[in-house]
Amino acid sequence: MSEQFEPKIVAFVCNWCTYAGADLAGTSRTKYATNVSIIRFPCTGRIDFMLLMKAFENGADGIIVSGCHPNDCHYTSGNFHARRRWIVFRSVLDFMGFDTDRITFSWVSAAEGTKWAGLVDETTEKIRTKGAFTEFKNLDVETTNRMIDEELAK
Amino acid sequence: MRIGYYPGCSLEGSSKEYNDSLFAVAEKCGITLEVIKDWSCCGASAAHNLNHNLALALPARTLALAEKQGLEEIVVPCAACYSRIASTKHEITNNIAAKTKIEGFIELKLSANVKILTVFGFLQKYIFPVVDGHIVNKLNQKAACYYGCLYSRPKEIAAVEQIENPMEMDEVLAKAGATPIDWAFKTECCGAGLSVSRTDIVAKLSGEIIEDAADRGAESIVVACPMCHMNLDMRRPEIKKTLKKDINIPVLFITQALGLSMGIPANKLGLNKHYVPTDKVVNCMVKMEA
Amino acid sequence: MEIKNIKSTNIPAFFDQLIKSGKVVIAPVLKKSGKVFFEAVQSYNQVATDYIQTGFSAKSVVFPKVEELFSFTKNDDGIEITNNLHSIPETVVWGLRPCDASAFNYLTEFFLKENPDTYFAARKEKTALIAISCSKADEACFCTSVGLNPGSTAGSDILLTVMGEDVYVEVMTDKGKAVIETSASLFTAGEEKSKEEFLAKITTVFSIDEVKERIKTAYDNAEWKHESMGCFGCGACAFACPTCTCFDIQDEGTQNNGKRLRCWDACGFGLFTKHNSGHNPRTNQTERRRQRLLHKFKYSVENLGIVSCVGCGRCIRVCPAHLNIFENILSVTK
Amino acid sequence: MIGFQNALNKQPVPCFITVASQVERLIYTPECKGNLAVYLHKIEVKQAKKVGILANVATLRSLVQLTSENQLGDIVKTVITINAQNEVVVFENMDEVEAYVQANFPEYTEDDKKLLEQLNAMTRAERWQYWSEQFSACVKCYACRAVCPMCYCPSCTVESNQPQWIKVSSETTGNLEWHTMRAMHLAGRCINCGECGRICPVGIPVHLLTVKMNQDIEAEFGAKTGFSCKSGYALNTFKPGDKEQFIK
Amino acid sequence: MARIGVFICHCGENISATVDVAKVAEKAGKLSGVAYSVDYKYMCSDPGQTLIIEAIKEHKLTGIVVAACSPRMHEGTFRKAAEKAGINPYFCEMANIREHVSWVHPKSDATTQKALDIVRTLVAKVKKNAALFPIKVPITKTALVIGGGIAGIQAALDIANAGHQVIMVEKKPSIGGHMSQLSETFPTLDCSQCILTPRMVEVAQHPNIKLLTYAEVESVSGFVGNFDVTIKMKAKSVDYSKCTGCGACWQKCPSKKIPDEFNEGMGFRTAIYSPFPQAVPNKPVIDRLNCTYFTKGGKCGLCKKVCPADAINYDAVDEFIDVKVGAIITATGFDLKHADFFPEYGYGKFKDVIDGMQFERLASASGPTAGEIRRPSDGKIPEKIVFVACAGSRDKAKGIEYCSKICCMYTAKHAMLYKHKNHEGKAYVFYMDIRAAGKDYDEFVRRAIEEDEVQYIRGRVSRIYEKNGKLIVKGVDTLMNGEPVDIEADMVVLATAVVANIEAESLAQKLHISYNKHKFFAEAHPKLKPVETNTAGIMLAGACQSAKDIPESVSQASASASKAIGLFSSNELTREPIVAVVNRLPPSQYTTCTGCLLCQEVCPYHAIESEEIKDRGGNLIKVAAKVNAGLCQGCGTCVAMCRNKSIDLQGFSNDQMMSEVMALLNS
Repeated sequence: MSEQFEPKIVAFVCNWCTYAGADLAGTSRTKYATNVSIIRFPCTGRIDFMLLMKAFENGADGIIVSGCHPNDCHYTSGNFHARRRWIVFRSVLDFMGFDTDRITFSWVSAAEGTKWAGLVDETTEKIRTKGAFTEFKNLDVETTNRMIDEELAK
Repeated sequence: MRIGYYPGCSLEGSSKEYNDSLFAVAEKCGITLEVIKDWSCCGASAAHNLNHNLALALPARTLALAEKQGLEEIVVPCAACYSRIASTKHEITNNIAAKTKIEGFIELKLSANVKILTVFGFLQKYIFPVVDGHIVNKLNQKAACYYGCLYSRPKEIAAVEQIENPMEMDEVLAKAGATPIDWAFKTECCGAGLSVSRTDIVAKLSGEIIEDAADRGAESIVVACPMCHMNLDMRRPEIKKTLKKDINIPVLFITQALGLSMGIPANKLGLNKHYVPTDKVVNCMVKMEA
Repeated sequence: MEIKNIKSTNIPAFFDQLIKSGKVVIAPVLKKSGKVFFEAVQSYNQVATDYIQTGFSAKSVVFPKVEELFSFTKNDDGIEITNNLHSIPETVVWGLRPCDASAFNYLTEFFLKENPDTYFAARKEKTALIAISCSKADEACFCTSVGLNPGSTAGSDILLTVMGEDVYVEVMTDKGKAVIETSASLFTAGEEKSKEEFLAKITTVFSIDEVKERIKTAYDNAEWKHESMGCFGCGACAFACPTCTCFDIQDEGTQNNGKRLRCWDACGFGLFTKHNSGHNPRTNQTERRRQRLLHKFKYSVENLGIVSCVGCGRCIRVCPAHLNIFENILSVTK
Repeated sequence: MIGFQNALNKQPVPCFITVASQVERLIYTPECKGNLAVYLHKIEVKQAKKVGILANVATLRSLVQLTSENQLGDIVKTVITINAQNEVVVFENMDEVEAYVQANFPEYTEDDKKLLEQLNAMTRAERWQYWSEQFSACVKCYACRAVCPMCYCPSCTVESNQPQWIKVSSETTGNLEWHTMRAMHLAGRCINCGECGRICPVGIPVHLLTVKMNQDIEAEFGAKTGFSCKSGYALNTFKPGDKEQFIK
Repeated sequence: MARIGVFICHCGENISATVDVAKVAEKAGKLSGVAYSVDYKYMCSDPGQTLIIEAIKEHKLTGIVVAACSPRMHEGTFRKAAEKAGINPYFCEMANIREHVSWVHPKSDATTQKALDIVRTLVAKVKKNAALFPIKVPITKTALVIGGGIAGIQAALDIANAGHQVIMVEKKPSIGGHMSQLSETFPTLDCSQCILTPRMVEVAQHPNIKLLTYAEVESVSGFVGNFDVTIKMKAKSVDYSKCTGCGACWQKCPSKKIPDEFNEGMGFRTAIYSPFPQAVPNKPVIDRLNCTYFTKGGKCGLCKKVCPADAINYDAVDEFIDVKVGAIITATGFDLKHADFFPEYGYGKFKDVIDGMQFERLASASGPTAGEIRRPSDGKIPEKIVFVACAGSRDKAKGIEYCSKICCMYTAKHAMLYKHKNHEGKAYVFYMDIRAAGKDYDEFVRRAIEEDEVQYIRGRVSRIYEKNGKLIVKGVDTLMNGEPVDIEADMVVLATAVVANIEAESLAQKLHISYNKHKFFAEAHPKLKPVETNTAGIMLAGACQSAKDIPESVSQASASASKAIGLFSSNELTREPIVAVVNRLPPSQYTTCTGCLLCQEVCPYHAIESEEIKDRGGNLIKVAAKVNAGLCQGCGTCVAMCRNKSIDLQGFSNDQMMSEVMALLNS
């Protein structure tokens, strides 16, 4: 297959900064890759790490998590709490050998339309070079096989 | 406890007496100073105006050497050297990029966690605890403690607590039995940088300092910086011209003052090396009644 | 039944021949954790030989911890359903203990008695059991108390008993014969003799008949509460148990595709009996543990005429709280 | 009174004494590693209203942590331990327990440290291999949850199916998700008793996850678990200056 | 079974140019649960909305997804439409296929596919949506104004005149604040007290204002519309109901040498005192720290003897009163940086180095010198005054990076006043920049420079020291290539930095409002919510938020007053129902919440309380968290940190978000 791999990337963004930033990218007609689709949260503080896991489980190749810059949180401190969780979450994943490079964390303000576009393109490129996130998907294939003994039959 | 020592060029030359008196005092209190092997110039007054990297690299090298020598603390008596080394330490501890760059230049690793002591810092930390027994004379006069510009600036590396009205030297002088005066010129500039090139400005600046000290009845001025000492001591003729009056207050290094009170002979302290005769000070001493 | 002998030195050859013959061989393997578990192996040198009992029983061969019943995909012309029954390979379980082997009898009864379970049937059909009688036991073993012993042949297709240089082979079934056929040359005919001296000695802690009798009235025994206080309500005992058969049917997937799974469950879980309303007829761990023990010694006897505890002692070994099933039984049947 | 007693198979088993006469059944040996605090969540125990506990340090730490999470109410009336000098220590109140714990704060065990070093030394891929192998063995018996005094939720997220956060089936992805979630929920709360790892029937060293998290959290935010009765939970607070390198 | 309608908007050409809208509509129609799907040129247009409304009615839709522009643009529009059609507005979701798709991607299948993905995602969400209803909170139509300076006075009067009740709390014995100390005010030079005192009196006499002087806020609980405030009434030792303010007591009071705060320590007052002649209320209090009766245990007692109204009560004690208010306006003002802060300027060492407020008192007709500018040291009229602007402000080394904003103007004013009173005198001003942005401000400064010949020197002062009776001001003139300047002055006035009120921090903590590192209260949004705080119902007025001059303080006061009036304009406060809720279940569980209450700490709004769940017999069953919908702003930070998902966020529930993720990734 010669055609290039098109990764599926989910963006978990806060409503007040990054979502608005993406809107701005739109209104200023900044072009960027189609691989990223946004899911809107009120605040980065609302983003549950389990949703990230679910995204990967359901075949996401990469994830972007983005919200207001520190001190800019619409709710004053949601992003600070989020930051701490991400610090811990990342080290959990890393310790389990999970490829944390597949999650891009970023602060994108409502004014940073271009930053958003750039972020999307970078991330898409990064994930594209990394290729599909088979590591995670294979887990079950492996066990399913083990389950129905096919792998062994060979 | 090993204490490192960075003399810098002045203390080996123009201000030899500063060096000697410091060692004399330390020796009397049974404290030894380890000279940093193969130390190099701190780059003061020239380097930081020309090339920032150089200005960092020179002191960085010295720090690295100190570390290699296993020293955790070094005494830097010269205010200019102190200023350079301290600001270098400050910059490389706060700027990883600079650190790695400089490490590249000097081809030495450094953690820059060596503590840097000024002379009065050193006296307070190591001499004060043991000195009492050694003080035999009372330096019976009013002294103006002149800190100069480098110990209190910039805030980040200031060696004194109250940058606008430092008291550290005053405390040392009090120990020596003198009466430190409250005056306005503690941290004014003496014109050091222009010591040679613009003696007229030096005369004006240093003149004001000496004048105010005199007006407030100081009988001696005490300094902790070779440059200050040079300007206040050596430039009297020019100062006389600008002030149109002759003030002959002697100018001592803090270590000399303390040394005197410890009964160390004047010549050993290099008091004979000054332009303005210091006998007034030497004579003002009274034995401490036990 | 047929008696044969084989030199213990020939065991590896026999074993590897099984694999060559295209069978999937499940045998005890020593894991990093220091525990021994059944696992598909590629050659005899992977097989653990020095173990008293495997961490989990071999039941997963016929009753996997997660079994895909079927999968479905939604496409433009409706929904397509597929299952994997056809792809089940010929399997040999090697080195299970007589107690485990006898557990297969119970499992078979349970799954096949009335309205047989196709999935179990299919797997059982293709599975042969080569048991090895126990030369060692620990204080958790109590098979002798439930009418078995370290050399029981119940449930096995073949039972091997190591007698020094020789291995005494009891071929119990045609399936067993077929297995022997794969490398008949390694076997010599033998005659019946006593295995006694080569078997582990296991003390009998209670008389099963007394227990069967007394437990009929034990339901309200006050001791249940005391005996169950330590129980955390995890599923370790049930999952390790060779005869625990509780399962839970789960659908996984999205609107467009997914699969229906049969997953192990345990009556020790609080959730096991919880109703949608939030009401839970078994409100506490006492009742849940009582259910499990009574099922082993009372209900299964009533329903299938079998004591469904084989005395393998796994539940004792894995219990985080070190609860001891036969002590419990003793105290509630005093 | 909750403590340990001997059983036929020589392992100390938890015992629950309701009448003074049975007290001599209590034992306290180095083998009594179990964390009895977990029993304080059993409804039978809760209903008992007045509970005493013969605790080891891990248990004491749990008590402290649980207090900071408002879980003890006032059912625990007596806390007793036996210190290194083999003396019986009876605590008047939680403050004393807190003080004792802080004075005898347990280190991470050598084995854990070793295992952690090994894992940290591995490449990411190797760690992934290691853990996915471990987790593929998991049967979701939830013994790790059951023995954990910090896992006291009346209904665990794995039991919620609106939405279904975690697969019920014990497939590796689901197992991995379960253990990730467990690690996250215990990060900064786990008191390192190591029970979960010790009792895992398939021998997965699950406790390493939380131990590692605690180490990181201590390093990052300087928060210690089971250290103070006032909430010191690292994940419900923040510092504007929290450091991190990965957020662009 | 859900019946979802999908409405794809062309937005003229904006979407249809790059997205194959027809295809999206067609594919969306096939999604499970979608009962109707259509594309149209302008969904937001009237016909577009009618189309939606009709479709909802005709196809009995239970929810709709409008795939068009950003929800930030038109969510409101379409939710209204949904409501018109008779379904709950929260069953309407928007799929953003313009800003996030058509405008940022070229015409291609991928673009169309992405649009479809997003539609599918939102369809999945809306299926999980629940009917939500605006939250109504009753409102107590009384405002609490903390601080009786000009800002507080303005706010109080505005609210009171709008017909609502106001409680004003002032910690000093009189209202008036700093403005009452000022002499003249820039840029008009009209007398400060002349314009202020009438308003003070108005406050005192206003039927809707309850004035509590010598009082402080003790504690605050509750939430917008429903604050419970405890106010501490410090013991005045004078019964105001009897006192006539005749003044007999303070004329007779023997301890007369107490430094007078009102005159910035340049005059004296008695122990029983009213701070200044025009004080409101003009009744005295006893300063117990300095009163002989209290310090010398019962001796003296003169005031009691002389009081004709028998109003003196030595046994008075602090009292606490509880009030219920709907809104709170903080107008606690500022302080000036003081004393040893400037060793290099000899402030506190040299009598004649004073700060701006002291100069105001010297220049004020009601001041210690009756308006004549004399040196504090010897009462001589100074011939040379040096004014130092930015004394502390904009000075990193002093830890105050910000600009105190008012100094440029009042320094110019001071110089001017001085020149007006002593035409021969010389006035110098050292400054960094002149920031005279304001109506007639720059003109004012120019006047000082050009007409009154005040000499402005652009540079900073390094040191001030005394030399034979003169103050030597060493500075530098940066406009003369950094020439050092020495001036022999008779008096120096430092425009010291404006800093937050000393008690600002503790008050902020009582109110749960945030503040910056300089302890100035933080506004909810620097641009769009400059007078609100992040705690609903608490507003800011005046210099407690940042340094401000009088007109600014007054306008901000009016602004926050109008916020309060707006709040009071209806009996109930209606709020978006996007709030967190802790689940409540039937027995035996009651709730899955374990009451660890770790979520309390997380909430930026202190909206999470603990609730005791009891059985019919009143026995405690369990303690669980409970969200106060009045306070919750719906950030959801608690939801993400709740371990067993006992708390959820309406509108962004776990179920909804999860469905979105699943749908997005599973086509």
